[in-house]
Amino acid sequence: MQVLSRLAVLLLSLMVASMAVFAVVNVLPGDPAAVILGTSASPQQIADLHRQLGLDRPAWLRYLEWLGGLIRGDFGVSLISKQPILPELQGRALVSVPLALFAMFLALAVSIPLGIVAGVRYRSLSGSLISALSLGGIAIPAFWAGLLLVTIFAVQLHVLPAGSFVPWEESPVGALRSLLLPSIALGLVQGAVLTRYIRSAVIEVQREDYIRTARSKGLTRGQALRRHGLKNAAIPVVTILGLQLTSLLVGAVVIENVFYLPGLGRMLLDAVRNRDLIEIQDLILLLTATVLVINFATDLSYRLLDPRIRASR
Amino acid sequence: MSSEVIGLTEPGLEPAWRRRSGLNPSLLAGGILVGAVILAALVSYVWTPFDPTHVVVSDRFQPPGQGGHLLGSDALGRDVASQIMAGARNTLLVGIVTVAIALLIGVPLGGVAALYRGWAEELVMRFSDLVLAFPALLLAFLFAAVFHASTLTAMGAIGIAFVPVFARVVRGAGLQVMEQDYVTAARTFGSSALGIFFRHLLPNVASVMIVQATIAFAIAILAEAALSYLGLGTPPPTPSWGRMLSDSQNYLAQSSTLALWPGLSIALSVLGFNLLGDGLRDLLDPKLVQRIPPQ
Amino acid sequence: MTEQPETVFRVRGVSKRFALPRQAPWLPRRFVAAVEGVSFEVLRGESLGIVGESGSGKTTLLKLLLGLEKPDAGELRYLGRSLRREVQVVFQDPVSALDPRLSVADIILEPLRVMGLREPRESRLHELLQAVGLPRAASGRYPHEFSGGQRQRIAIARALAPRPRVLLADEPVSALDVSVRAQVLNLLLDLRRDFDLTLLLVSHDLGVVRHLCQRLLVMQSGRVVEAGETPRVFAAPTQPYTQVLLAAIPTLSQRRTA
Amino acid sequence: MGVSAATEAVVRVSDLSVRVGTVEAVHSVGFELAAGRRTGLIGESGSGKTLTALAVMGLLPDGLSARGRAVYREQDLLALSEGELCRLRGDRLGMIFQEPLSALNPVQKIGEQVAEPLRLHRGLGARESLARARELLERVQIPGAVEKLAQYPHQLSGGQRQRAMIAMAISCSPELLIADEPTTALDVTVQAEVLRLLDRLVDEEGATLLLITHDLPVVAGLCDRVLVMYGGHLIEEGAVGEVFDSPRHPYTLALLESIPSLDQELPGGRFQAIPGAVPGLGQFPSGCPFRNRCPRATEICATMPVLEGEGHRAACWHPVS
Repeated sequence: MQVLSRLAVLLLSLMVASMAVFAVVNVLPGDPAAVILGTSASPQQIADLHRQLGLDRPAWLRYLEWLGGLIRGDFGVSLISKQPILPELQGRALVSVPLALFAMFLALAVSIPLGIVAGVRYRSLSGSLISALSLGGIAIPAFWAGLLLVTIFAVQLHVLPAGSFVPWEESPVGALRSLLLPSIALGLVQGAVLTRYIRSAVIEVQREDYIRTARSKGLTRGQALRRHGLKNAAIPVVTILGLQLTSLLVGAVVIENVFYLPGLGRMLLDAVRNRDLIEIQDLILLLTATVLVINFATDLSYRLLDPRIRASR
Repeated sequence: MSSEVIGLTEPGLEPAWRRRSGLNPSLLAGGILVGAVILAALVSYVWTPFDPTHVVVSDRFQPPGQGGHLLGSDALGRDVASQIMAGARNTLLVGIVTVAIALLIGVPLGGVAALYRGWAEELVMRFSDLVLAFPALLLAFLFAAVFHASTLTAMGAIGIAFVPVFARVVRGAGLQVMEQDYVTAARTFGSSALGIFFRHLLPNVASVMIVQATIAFAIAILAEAALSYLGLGTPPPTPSWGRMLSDSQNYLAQSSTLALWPGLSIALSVLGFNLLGDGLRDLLDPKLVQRIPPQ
Repeated sequence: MTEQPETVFRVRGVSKRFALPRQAPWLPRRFVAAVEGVSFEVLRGESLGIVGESGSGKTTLLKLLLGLEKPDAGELRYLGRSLRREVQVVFQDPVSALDPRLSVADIILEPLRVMGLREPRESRLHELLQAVGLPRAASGRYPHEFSGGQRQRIAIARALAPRPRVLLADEPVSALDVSVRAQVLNLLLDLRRDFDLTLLLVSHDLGVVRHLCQRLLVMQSGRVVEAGETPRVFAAPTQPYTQVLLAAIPTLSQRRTA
Repeated sequence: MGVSAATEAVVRVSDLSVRVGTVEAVHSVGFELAAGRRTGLIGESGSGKTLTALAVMGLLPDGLSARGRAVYREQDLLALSEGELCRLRGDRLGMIFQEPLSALNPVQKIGEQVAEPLRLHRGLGARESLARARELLERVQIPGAVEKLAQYPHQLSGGQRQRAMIAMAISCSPELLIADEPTTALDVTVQAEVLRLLDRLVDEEGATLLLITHDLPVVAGLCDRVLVMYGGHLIEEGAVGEVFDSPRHPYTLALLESIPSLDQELPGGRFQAIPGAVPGLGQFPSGCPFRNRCPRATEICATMPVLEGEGHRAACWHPVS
């Protein structure tokens, strides 16, 4: 019942988000044709493009056509390359999605053990050291970390490619090698952020009354934390994880441009530079929808973890 | 839509009774770093070692220390140290403007939600959920596509993306304040909603706001740097750390230190604002600071 | 002289319910009754105790009397001139009662400021501080500098500022240390006499009600189950719930028999 | 009554001090808990009563440290390793906490939480321990014990949670049961039921009880000995009858007098007040901690008196006779 209700909210949010994107692209700037062609265009050119884009018809009709197309899997045609957008999108996703997943995996693999250690030993040197390192890690822009990695491993040591992407069908190993440095750059920075949150949650949870109760039953500090603390600590961390995945997605957009990876981020940047409004519209909505779905999933898993929420709503 | 973001406070290393007294190392370190950025920006208005935008082709790729270039020179022979100093102005400007936008819109929205509850709160929360679905960089891409990419579109996008964060924090802290008996008492005297907002709510959420604003400042610096790096932020010739990094990328083989200085400047200022926020949090101890996803 | 006692509050068949959070947007709202069909009167100059456990509706009743909530049914009227000015309240938690960002002077004078009452503030402040037994020097200080008992005195001074005729006290001592409770209770006794106050005391502590209130109402699940003169109710409770409640109070004289 | 020499002490605490950071919050406290006896530990906020109990259990929060001895069966609890202490806690030493909602794990089912000590100390398997947990919930008279096993703490009422807490603490039949303000968070009628339950269970188990509370009448109804703490010092100790009927420390007397009687009018129409307020941690006067509020205080009170007397002891230079 609750899941259904949340699902309804998700669908509604997607609708509203698509309207917002459409409105910003089509209504705000005045004439999209003028935006696309720039200031040097002649009135004749603008009028032609106007007809080509169907701008002579009402906005709500164009919105519905766009939305209907998306639902049917028709993402429209790029204004610049005149190619259908969907196949291009699919190809690009094969770069971006693995990149984000690798980075997330790396971030979790680093932050879970480090965060727990830093949380448990927060009064000792090792805990403070991890905490300080993570604070430093948060301050580093992922794209700069990428640049530094390129300088070291590609420019100076020549062990990994500095950029460009070897397609999966050509060489899976080559593809993985191209994704290695960007994943590290993205994952380590995100890992630093997560480490701090896991540390906070673990410290917080150790001060809870129920941990003392668990110890009064004869559990050691470690057992009490494992059996009673970690699941409770996971609740705030999961909410953060959703946000984290979102920033990872956005981080991937930037990092693809550092490593010249032909992913969605690069496609978006090119679209913005070329003012390919249709492509922009599609891509922004796609990314926003991903954010909304991530939030939805976070919300569900949060409910699953916390029986208090499960019951009350 | 998105689940209520839980305010995660960073527990200090020391127990509360010890934390109160003595020096706060985070505050001190953060203060020094932030102070250095502000100082660099201010000094750059009256003096820089070289004109930061002056191109001297013969002076290309000077290593640090050569020809009076403390941190070397770039591919166009511009002095890196001077650009870093002048870039600090841009960094601070972006931070101040974005936080101001977020505060000016977010605080009243959150205040209205906490004061009036009901449909007003529902509306504010749904609106912030919607905006939250657009991370700052995506919004910046959208704005850059529709308007001309500039410092203004970058600041606008980042500022708007922060609005829900501030609205939620003010609402969260405000709801706690509204539950206090002193507010109930004020209502029995006949205090108006506006009176309660200015007399009780705002002063009591101020410490949370200060900490949140400091953290938001750090995130804004990162976001603007990323945008300038992608060419969607501050346009040339205004010196900006993000664009210095993207300029350096083409010449990594010629000069490996070129990418170091602007990156370090970004990282140290972000670190400074984060430390300052941590220190202020320990000092003011607000319970409800919300996190902003770094981008 | 036998005058007809003047009625201050008239409460007739008052009910108040609250909506529970919806299970889903399309399901109907469900309600829980906090106060149901409550009737009583408060007479000028008396002290009335409202006794009940959590969930009895006593706090909701207090909010209804203060005008902070509107009854869903029934009639609730204050028969004086101005409810806002003449009825003041003291809360349970001395921490939550005072805005930590305001000085004691600002806190105590807040009602005068909000109500726009023109009175020499300085002299009124000193009168009030004296009435609750706080030194003049307290006025420039902030709540966190005071102990729980002192804060409760500040809260009482604020309540007295607009010269109320009725004082509502919601568990005024239960958050205080045992050894300071009596001070605050004595202060309430004194103020009642000195300022001719009508006192409404909401409490779960029957020992306090026993000595502070002439009359009491016993509430259970939103209803008044017993009402009467305090000595009579304590000596001969007629309702089973009142009997249980009275029997449940631990006393010093009940010793373990081992 | 008094402690007869024949009764063996289950726990013998001597010279116990607790430091909160750099401030000493409990000052060399010493007492014995005689086997099968019920001792009430009375104190207000800041008296150090809870810290004393937590120190005995080895459960002081981070940043707090204890010195001294608490001997249980020839072992000094304060000197035991974490592992040795863990074998005793939950088995021989049980503890009930004040706030049952926060003291129970919000994301674990009640059954699991009650069964845990049995798995830990008795080596019972999942099914066996859950069956025992059900019996325990029935013993503490939680209605619908079978359903409650699979429920979470927030689904129980305050009284039921405290009952579950008690079931957990007595699951291994501990020799010593420490109850820290077990009924403070509860309504009067629920408090009465829980106290009756506690009374019965302690009898059935033959356990030694240390009941920590600020509520003197609760001690009167449940305990046979009483310890009174103020400002981190143990200031009076004795049988309930002696201490409550003829208190020797002025603080104990004042506390007893400040409780309004239910069947008599107030003497002089006023509540019996103690002047002043309870100082904050580290702000009690040197010497006798009560001397700034005490009507009998003189200069000599600047030195802390020792606990004197046979059976009924008090730490006061000018005891009430």
